[in-house]
Amino acid sequence: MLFYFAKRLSASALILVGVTIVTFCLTFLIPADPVAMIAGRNSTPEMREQIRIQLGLDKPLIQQYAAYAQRLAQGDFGISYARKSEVGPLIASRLPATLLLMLGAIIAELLIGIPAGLYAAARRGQTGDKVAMTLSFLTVSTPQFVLGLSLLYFFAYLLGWFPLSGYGSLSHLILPAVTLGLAGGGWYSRMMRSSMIEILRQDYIRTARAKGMSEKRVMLVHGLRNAILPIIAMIGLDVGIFMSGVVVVENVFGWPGIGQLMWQAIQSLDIPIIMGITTVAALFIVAGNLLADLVAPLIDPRIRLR
Amino acid sequence: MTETKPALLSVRGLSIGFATEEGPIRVVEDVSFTVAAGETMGLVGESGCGKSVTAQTIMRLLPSPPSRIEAGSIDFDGQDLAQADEAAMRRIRGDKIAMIFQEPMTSLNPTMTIGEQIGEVLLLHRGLRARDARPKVFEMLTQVGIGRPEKRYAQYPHELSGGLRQRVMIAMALICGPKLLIADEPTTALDVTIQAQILELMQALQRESRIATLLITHDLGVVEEMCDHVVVMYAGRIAEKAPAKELFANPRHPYTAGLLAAAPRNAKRGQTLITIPGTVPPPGKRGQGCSFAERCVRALPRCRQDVPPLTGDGHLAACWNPVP
Amino acid sequence: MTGRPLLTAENLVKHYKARDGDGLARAVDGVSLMLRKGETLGIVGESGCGKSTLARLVLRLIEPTSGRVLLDGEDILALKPGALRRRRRDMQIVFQDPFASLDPRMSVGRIIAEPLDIHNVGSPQERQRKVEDLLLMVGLDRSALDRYPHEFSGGQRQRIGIARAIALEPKLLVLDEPVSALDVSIQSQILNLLIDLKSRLDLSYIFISHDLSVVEHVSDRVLVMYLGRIVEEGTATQVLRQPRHPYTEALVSAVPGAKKGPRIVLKGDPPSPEAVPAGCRFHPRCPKVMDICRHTPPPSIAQGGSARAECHLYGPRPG
Amino acid sequence: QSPKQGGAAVVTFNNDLTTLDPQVGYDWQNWSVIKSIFDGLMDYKPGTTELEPDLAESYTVSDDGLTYTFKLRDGVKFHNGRAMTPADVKYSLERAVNPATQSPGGGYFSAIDGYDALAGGKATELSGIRIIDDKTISFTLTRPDATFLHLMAINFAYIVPKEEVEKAGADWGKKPVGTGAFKFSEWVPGQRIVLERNKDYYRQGVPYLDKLTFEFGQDPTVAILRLKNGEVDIVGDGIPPAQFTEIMADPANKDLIAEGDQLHTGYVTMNVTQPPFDNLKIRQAVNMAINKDRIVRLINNRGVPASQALPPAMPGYNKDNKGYAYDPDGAKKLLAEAGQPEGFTTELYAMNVDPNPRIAQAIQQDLAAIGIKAEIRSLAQAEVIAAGGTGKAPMIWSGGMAWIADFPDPANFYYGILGCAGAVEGGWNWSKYCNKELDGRAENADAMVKADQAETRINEWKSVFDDVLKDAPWAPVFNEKRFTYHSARLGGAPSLFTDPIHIPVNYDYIFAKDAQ
Amino acid sequence: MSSFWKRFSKDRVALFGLVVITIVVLAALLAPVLAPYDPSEQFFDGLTLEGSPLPPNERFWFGTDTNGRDQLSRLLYGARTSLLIGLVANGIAVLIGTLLGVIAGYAKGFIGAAIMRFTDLMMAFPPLLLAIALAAILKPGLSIVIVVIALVNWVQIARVIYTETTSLAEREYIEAARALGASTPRILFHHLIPHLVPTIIVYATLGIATTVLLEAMLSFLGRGVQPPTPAWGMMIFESQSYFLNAPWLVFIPGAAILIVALAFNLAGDGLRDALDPTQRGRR
Ligand SMILES: Nc1ncnc2c1ncn2[C@@H]1O[C@H](COP(=O)(O)OP(=O)(O)OP(=O)(O)O)[C@@H](O)[C@H]1O
Ligand SMILES: Nc1ncnc2c1ncn2[C@@H]1O[C@H](COP(=O)(O)OP(=O)(O)OP(=O)(O)O)[C@@H](O)[C@H]1O
Ligand SMILES: [Mg+2]
Ligand SMILES: [Mg+2]
Repeated sequence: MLFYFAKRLSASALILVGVTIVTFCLTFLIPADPVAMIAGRNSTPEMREQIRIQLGLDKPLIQQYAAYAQRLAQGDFGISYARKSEVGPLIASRLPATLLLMLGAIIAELLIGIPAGLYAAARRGQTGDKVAMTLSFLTVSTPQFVLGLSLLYFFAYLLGWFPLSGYGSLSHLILPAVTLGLAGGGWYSRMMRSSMIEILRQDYIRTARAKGMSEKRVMLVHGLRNAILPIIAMIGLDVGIFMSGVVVVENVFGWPGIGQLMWQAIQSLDIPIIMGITTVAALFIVAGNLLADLVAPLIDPRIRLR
Repeated sequence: MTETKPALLSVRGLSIGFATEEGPIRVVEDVSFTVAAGETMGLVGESGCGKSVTAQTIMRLLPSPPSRIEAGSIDFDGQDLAQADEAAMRRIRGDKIAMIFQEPMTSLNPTMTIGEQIGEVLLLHRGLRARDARPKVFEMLTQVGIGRPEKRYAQYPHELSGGLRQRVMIAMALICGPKLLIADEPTTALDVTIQAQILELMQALQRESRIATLLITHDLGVVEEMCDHVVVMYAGRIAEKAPAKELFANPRHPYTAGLLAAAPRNAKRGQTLITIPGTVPPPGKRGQGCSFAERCVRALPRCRQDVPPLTGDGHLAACWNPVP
Repeated sequence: MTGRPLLTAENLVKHYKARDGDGLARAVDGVSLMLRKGETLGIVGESGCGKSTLARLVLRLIEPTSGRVLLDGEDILALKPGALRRRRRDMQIVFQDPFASLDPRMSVGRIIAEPLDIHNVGSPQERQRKVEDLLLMVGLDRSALDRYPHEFSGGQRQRIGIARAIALEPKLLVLDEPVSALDVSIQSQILNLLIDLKSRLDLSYIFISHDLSVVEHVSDRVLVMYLGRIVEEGTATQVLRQPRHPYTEALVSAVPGAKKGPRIVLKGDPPSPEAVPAGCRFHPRCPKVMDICRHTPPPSIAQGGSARAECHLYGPRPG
Repeated sequence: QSPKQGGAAVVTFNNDLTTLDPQVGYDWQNWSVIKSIFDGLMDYKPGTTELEPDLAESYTVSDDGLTYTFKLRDGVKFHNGRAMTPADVKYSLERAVNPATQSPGGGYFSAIDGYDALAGGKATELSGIRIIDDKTISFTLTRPDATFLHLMAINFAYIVPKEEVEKAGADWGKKPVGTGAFKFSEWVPGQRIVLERNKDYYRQGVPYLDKLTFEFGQDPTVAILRLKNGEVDIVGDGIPPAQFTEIMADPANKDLIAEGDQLHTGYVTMNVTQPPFDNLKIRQAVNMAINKDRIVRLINNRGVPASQALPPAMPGYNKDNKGYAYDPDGAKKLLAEAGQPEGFTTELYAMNVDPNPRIAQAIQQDLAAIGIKAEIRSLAQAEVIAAGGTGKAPMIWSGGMAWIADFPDPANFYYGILGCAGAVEGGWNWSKYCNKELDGRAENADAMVKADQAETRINEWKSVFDDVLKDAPWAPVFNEKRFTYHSARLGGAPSLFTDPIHIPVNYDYIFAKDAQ
Repeated sequence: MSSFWKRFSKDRVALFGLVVITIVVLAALLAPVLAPYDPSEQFFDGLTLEGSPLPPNERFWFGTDTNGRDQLSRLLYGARTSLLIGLVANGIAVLIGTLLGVIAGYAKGFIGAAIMRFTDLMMAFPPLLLAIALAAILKPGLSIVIVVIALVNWVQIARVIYTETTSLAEREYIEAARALGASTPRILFHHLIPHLVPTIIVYATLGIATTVLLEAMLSFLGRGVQPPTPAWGMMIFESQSYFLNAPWLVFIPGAAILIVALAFNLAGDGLRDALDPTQRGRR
């Protein structure tokens, strides 16, 4: 067990190093001149050269990476070009909001996906099933911006059930979390449905029924635990999938997370921020996968055998 | 048939159909038998002949649709299970009638400890909480020959061998003290040595508690060792019904006779085995007349037209031309 | 019965990494066997004793931890992948589970033609004819060609599996529990078919089963396996009518309805190959266990004729 | 209704504020927030482009125009309670020029004596700044600079307290301490900045608002909904094009929308150093091909067609110069004359934020009509700027990044974006247009510092820009107008809501009608 | 084949999906004939006097966009781009994902581990950044968009296929094939991939809408299909902030995407069932 996790952990570390290298290379492929951005419209070539030297952009790429990696190892993400402040604290101050949003979205996914999947599985082949599955397909295919604005318009503006924008309370969280999680919920409902149908064919379900258990209990007590496994594995991947989604959702809902930061950084090509967020995101994606690996054996003891 | 003991379970004229994409099919047709209290009734027959469907219909475990009881009654303890509603069935299942299945590997929920799974029956029928059920579960585990029940209680099915799992299944079945135990091929998936253990356990438990048992198997050897009466099914119908000893000594239906003869242990080594040619016709492809006629060496023209009735006194066979 | 050796396996060992923890699973732990041309070698033993592993080893479907396998004098284990694939023409296998061993998405015609395709036997027309011949040979008719496995009964599927295995006219056919999943009435049909094919096609069989009566019926010689080792071997009659090893005795007596004397019910479960007991591996369950059994592995002791048993009962007693 | 003290206002922005460091902040969004926290020696009358002394009580200019002496106002205190001194002025300007600050505005002060030494890292002080006494400071220039007083009014010249800057270190941009109307109170990253009324502000009676909150990350579409709900008072990003028509059409909004001119021109640059745009006729053809009226309609008439580089509100704007009229046939003729009758293929860069891609597409269609196939490169702002700086981009639509004047003087529209100084690698003169003769005339004009020369100077600038137009390095498209939508709670003259200097709103003078 | 068609055509829902797809494909091919206007012509009177797009009317059936262009014509021409992207880009992604996943799942050992670590690496990478960077190296254009989308989207598929392959590889019929002497490619293509078809179909159909939308994101960042070439995703993306005031701008192309995605989904389900011999005559 321990050995297995040590192995997983070192593989994860390797992935992170890989991510920093790739990120570093990619940001240099983006054709933008940070110096021109910093120096502004009235700068002289000399000033620009000064700034170039200050940023270390005059050095060979390898050296720049080495310096970057070294600083990174000390938790230093560098200084933002546009904001002239440290990227590390900047990301750190935004991260809780994004993590909260992702957590909310995962909960939303599960709250949408699992009941819908169970419902469809219980009614497989019937109209309810077909409607649920068509809806789930639509949720997967709806642009998040449109979805977010629609929810906002109806539930926050017209009905006034939720605040229009902001951060801080549960009621602020609900709409953005649903927007971010709805597509995943649609996904999960499909996964849930098919894995539940598969599980319901298993012999132990028949055993449970033979004990005199109600169908509902059979599904919830015996079915759910087993059927949810593939979803657990997926939740680990969600963090990665959400990374694109938070950019949109946070902008719609004025959610002060790293998605907004990322978007603004992409606009101004604030490379230290882009690199920082990518690295942090990779960290969380890797951690999410690791966590999923840790949770799965709690639900299915057979998995411990690996 | 001379019924010395009152019937606990009495199946009469049971027919079961399935709705399939290609239309409805009749899988079990006009099956009648009784199981008296304390008696072990064997139900044998080839794969697909309808044994499990019959057993699961008694428990009303088959989802409907697609399955449907098309005719007949299932009298159990003064109640017609064929007409009972789901709530009533739920009270009976696991409490008055218990069932164990063929595959001990897959019949237990892999994500729950065996203790939980056994205790669950008490929760359902006795309203006991897990904590209160524990001692009873321990007791039951010991009774089915599982040592150190405290340790076993918290184990998961995958940590147990096949034989132990089947013991767990038996424990689960017996914990509420049912009147009838339906065992659907309980030893088929087990090794001979383990099979011997389980059969011995079942015999021992029966001696103690006199539970009526419906034992389903396709192993005639098992029937011979365990059963008082035997019902032989073929293609959804009863082919022969007799006291066990009588059946083995004197099979009357050509199918039963063929089965007995085909077993290699009854043949000379290396020699061609006696076989029953062909295969069981699947439901829906069973023509008129006796379904066995196509494979039968004793078939008469009449056999292809009329379904033979189950006749005889004590030893019944459905055959126009029974083995003398 | 005195043909020259077709297959020889020497001291085959297969250790898996245990599924639980870092130990070893000694699935096959030092097995030697020899199959003569035209012979049927039966292997019996309980589930998990290593029968299938052994079958896969002699066909090199898995790589052994150590040991040697000679087919017609050629070292199978030394073959390069390409050469091995070509050599497979001579050695084929029929699996236990007729449901799992046929690709459900292939028509029966394609399934039977596959070995011919792989080894480029004849022209497409010839192959087609050959496939039809094979179908007839195993007792199916042409209408089966375009149908899919799930449309057949277990017995029919097993016939398809056999047709596929004999398509290349192999010298060696390994039958890994070919009838265990079948009904009695069908079982006898398949056994008859196998016996018939053997003489018609000049095959040699390794026949694996846990059903003693079946093994006895078809085999010339029988090996009894317990926990990765052969504990007894000899002619079928010797082993199954006069078992010498306590395990074989128990096995024979446990067959339901056998009625050959009192049934010996063994205590406990078969231990797993991940925790092989010290000394004689059978000692924790053995009704005749002695002190020596607990620490010294028994040698293989001749029992007259070609029979041998790995048991201290027949060895020199200490003291 | 007359202004009252008290109340609060909420302003939303889509993007985060990057910094509140006056020497660093250089985008329209932080520009005006900084203006409310800090002050400079000079300022403009609210809602106008009229210069007036601010922290300076008065000033004198020497006859040669090379020495400016400012007398500082009494009783000006930083928000930390310390009185502002001439040393702070000196420190602040040196800070702007010091390369360590990485100020994008340091170049503005190149006329101050000692600039080169400090900017080149060879000195730590500006030798041209002298503290005369505890109320007086003087600046010596190396050349006369008519824009100098304007320069003393731009953010880069705002006065910061040294001790606070040093104490905060890298965080200074997040903890500003100034002398301005509002005191910095709180910054919740990504969410909001809160300012409070500076009770010690030297100007009596202002600001009116007790509290000013800027909320960030607010999509303008949503912000409009919030404004309608009464949660927001000003949508800082302006009215999104999608809602503009509807909001304008609603009579209820009549008093809530302030309309005003901006010192803005939207233009297309053409790289004059490379074919085909090294050919004047082709540049003129482009000028004539663009249907400015249609583009103005495309932006919901939030602007007027531009005839020249300078916007109408800017001194030096030539009312009589009608520029190039829309004339596709004439344009085609010019193309033919230039030897390109079939047209050619080129690239048009534009920033990717609405409405710029749409405007680029309109231009694309207009150019296509005369045979010029322009592929649109719609990119992030930084990429467009990079492409412009390196001279890689043949054409750039300036929208979104375009020139909004830092100060209301024609000079501000010339050197960086049309002069030789900007026409270098990394510079902002994306046409790479460099006319030494015009540069000389511009410098001459800026040497006219005396009050009585003002009109001559402006006329000279007028002629410079007329000549620029003849060379057609740009195709001016429109001059944007500003529409600010605010809640009914807020009061103040419309000019305050479209202040040409404080963009978008002059927060110091607006007030809350519901103040108690 | 004929039996396949027989079974497919019996599935009425799937057939409906196929019909819709056919109509859309035809509409795309015949766009020059069907479209009432040039899709990139910006009509002066295609905007209101205030510069707002026109709602659907007699002249412009689907209204005009924010540049005053005919939305119907853009929709028809946009079908070409979007179908191409949805099918080809997504198809390539599915292809890459399937191949890598199946190889990793079957080969195990070093190759398998290497492929999976690489997938993990890609997974840990925000796809948007990847798309921007990839596109930065390559000059924008339709084929590049397709390549970029494919390179971004294969990862998830590879993962799923990998997991499924590892379980499939344990099946006895795979071992049976090896026992016959089948080579690895033969096992991959004859025995493994056919079983992955259901999964592949699910991902291929689910990917269509997301791919079309990803293209829009790329266009926005200047790496997509270049204006004025219409594409459905871009049409939504450009005008999404108009959806309260000019809903037709968002909902018409949105509906087009959803309908096509749904049609592929329905046809895909039918295809899956029709391809599965075990579904023959089964419920
Ligand atoms: N859900 C169903 N739909 C259609 N036919 C079914 C269904 N379930 C069972 N059958 C058919 O009913 C027949 C009887 O099945 P049953 O499982 O009772 O056989 P069995 O005698 O128990 O065989 P085995 O020994 O293999 O367990 C079979 O032919 C089977 O095909
Ligand atoms: N890949 C593997 N990794 C670890 N252990 C394995 C592996 N394959 C087989 N084993 C173990 O090796 C032992 C022998 O397995 P094998 O399949 O050969 O038994 P068998 O005698 O054929 O049993 P059965 O009668 O059930 O087919 C079993 O205990 C099994 O758990
Ligand atoms: Mg059954
Ligand atoms: Mg085996």
